[in-house]
Amino acid sequence: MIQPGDLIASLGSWLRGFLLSLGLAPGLVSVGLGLLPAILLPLIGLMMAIPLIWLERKWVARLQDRIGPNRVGPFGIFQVFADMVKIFTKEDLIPQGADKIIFSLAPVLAIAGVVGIWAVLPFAADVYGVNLDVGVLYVIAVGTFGTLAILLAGWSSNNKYALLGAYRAVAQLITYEVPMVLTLLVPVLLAGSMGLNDIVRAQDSGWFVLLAPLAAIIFMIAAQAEVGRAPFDLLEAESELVAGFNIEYSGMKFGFFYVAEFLHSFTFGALGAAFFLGGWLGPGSERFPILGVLYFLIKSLAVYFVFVWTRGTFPRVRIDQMINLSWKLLTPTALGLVALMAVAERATQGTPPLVHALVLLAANLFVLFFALLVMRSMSRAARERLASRQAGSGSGMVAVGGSRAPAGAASALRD
Amino acid sequence: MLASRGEEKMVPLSWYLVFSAALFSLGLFGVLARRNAVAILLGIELMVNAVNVNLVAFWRYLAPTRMGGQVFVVVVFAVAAAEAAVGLALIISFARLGRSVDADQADLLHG
Amino acid sequence: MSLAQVLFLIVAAVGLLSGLMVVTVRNLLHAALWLIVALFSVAVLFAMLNAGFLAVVQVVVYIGAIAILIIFAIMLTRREALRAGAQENRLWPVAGVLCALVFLGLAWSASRLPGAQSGPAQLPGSDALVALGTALVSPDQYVVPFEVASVLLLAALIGSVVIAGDRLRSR
Amino acid sequence: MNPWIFVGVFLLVASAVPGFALLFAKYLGPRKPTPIKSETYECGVETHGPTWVQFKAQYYVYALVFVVFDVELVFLFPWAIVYRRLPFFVALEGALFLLILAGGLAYVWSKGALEWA
Repeated sequence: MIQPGDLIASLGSWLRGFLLSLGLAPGLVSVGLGLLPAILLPLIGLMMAIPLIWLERKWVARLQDRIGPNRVGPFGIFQVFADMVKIFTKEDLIPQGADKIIFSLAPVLAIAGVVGIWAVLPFAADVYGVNLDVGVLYVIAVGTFGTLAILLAGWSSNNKYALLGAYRAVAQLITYEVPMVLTLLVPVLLAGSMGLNDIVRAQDSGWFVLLAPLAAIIFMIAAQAEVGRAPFDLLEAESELVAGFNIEYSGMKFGFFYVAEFLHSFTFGALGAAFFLGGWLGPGSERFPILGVLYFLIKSLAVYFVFVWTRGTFPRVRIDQMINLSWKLLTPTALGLVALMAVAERATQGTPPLVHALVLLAANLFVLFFALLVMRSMSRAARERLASRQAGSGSGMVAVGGSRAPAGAASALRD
Repeated sequence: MLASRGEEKMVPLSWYLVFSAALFSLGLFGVLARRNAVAILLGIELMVNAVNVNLVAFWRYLAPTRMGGQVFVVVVFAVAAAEAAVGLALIISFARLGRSVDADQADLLHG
Repeated sequence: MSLAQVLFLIVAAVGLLSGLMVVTVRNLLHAALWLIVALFSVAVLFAMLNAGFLAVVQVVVYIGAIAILIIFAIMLTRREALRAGAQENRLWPVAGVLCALVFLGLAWSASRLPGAQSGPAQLPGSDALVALGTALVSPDQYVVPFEVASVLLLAALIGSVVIAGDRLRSR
Repeated sequence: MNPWIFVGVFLLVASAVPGFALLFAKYLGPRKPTPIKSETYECGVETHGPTWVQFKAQYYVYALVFVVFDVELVFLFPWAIVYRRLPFFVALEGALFLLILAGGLAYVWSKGALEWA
């Protein structure tokens, strides 16, 4: 029987012994070892982009009945490396009239805004960067750097399309941040803590996706929009804005925006796994941290796959539909959900877990049902207004914007 | 915990206070010297932040057991957000009137 | 000098320098970006003061929301701003002297404050975040300011939409 | 150790690595700037007029609503972690807070400030 040793802990103790044998001061060694993950983890996070890009390209290709990269190496697994070589050796172009420093700063901010989240990701019971007591808010705070990066990129490029793309992008990101923050309140409510590892531990008795499926769904939609991928890829709509905010970027700088997008999607997958799918929890994960990491990766990839699936399947929505979906459907629904969940959770405190879970589930279904009911009546009214307008052509001005949207929202949700 | 490793020399409270005083004065200079209304608002934000640093420093150094200092900062955040929202709305509205964003020109109510 | 002091001096220097840039740079958008740097260094100071929640909220609220609102407003009023002539008031040297006096007065009174040279107090062992949450919602503590703040924000929302909304719409 | 030291080092590394990569790529790649090459890219058409096109003011209204919502929601997090230890009406207090928010949303919606057009 192999000793159930923690690989990372034993590695750490070996390293500590090695460094102490070199004659370094014990205090210095423990500080250095404490900060070692802070140096390694961002590197690991960045490196994760390499397999992810290959994986996603293959996945999307299969979903769309294509083959995907297949030239460089078996199954094209070395495609990303070839791309890296290409991107490293490309000329570093800065368009005329650009704000040079800000132009170069934006891609760095974009990467930092994604990789920074990895500092609080709980990979296993004892494998995490740091368990901040404000972890959830930290995730939101780091995410704001991504928004800032896009605004800076669009502004500094001295290009109309880049600027337009940046406006759109920022409008989309801030619009979807509201339902995102609201749904993140739900795991915090249920776990009674903002630390990501505490939230994972709180799901020992039941994954939060079972207690709050509606919150998980809203989280998924908002996350897809926050990353800016189809059907919410308006910020780089090729057919309208050429390439959006990163139009003037080439070479390594473009590469960073590209990497940031892929990593962002996966990071939201990991967050979804931690918030709703029980993170590293699973049989034997407490004793074997490596199993916990494995569970966490599998769950993250599962959520990530849903993101990729969505991306590969849906056409792009119109901008008014996109805005309306958030303000008029997701935000009110999430507001009602959080309020109802708080009351239901508090009211069923002390009852058996099954009753507790069933009450919360019922609250979710009630909110979902109510939202769908309101949406149906609204889209019916919109259809009637549209029909009457077509019948009596030009019989006065009719406000269309708001009414057309719920119909779009309805179809987005139904699928 | 940087500030509580007993033996080391701490950052004294006065450093925070001096920093906050300097930031406050810079903000005040921005408010007094700038003409553009948005720039004046930037100065106000600096002043508000200086006050927040003071509040948190006093909380940490003098009364970490009572949460009044932090609650005060939370309320200041809310007020700052409200101030920025209304202030910028006023400035934009004024600019849209075809005038300027020069604070000296805002004399519509001037008899 | 200890590590904490060096760290504080670096952060403070960055904050003050960017604060200076905010009030002197001609390009308003650059001023807003410098403001973001200043706000971030204040957030770092909050973290150094063991107020993690406030540090994170500073980033979320100030950098993520207010700074973006300001940048949008600058972009919206850019044409009007270009039309204006000088950036500074004629009396800006007077203002500079005045502000220097204010700084000296504040710094002097700060250094004379009892306990100004003291180190930080012992942190309570309990969770500061829980204490803050309890303080915010307990009726015998700060629930009234908390709810009033939310009503204030609601009023600000309504007010600014009334002020800006119609004018923006009619264009 | 203050956990924020870890976060600080982490963020520093996370932004230094791409920074160095950018520098590296800059010296690795060729550099032959020509006026044509550094022109603003608009799919081949020459750019016309100033870059600073007047943008849709509606974006500003969304930013406005967002600011108010963001600030209020952030303050709900401390409530969310303590409300279970406190009496029942504290949960209702948070719900009241959310109701105020919902009122704001309803007002803005009915005012038509959320319409895209």
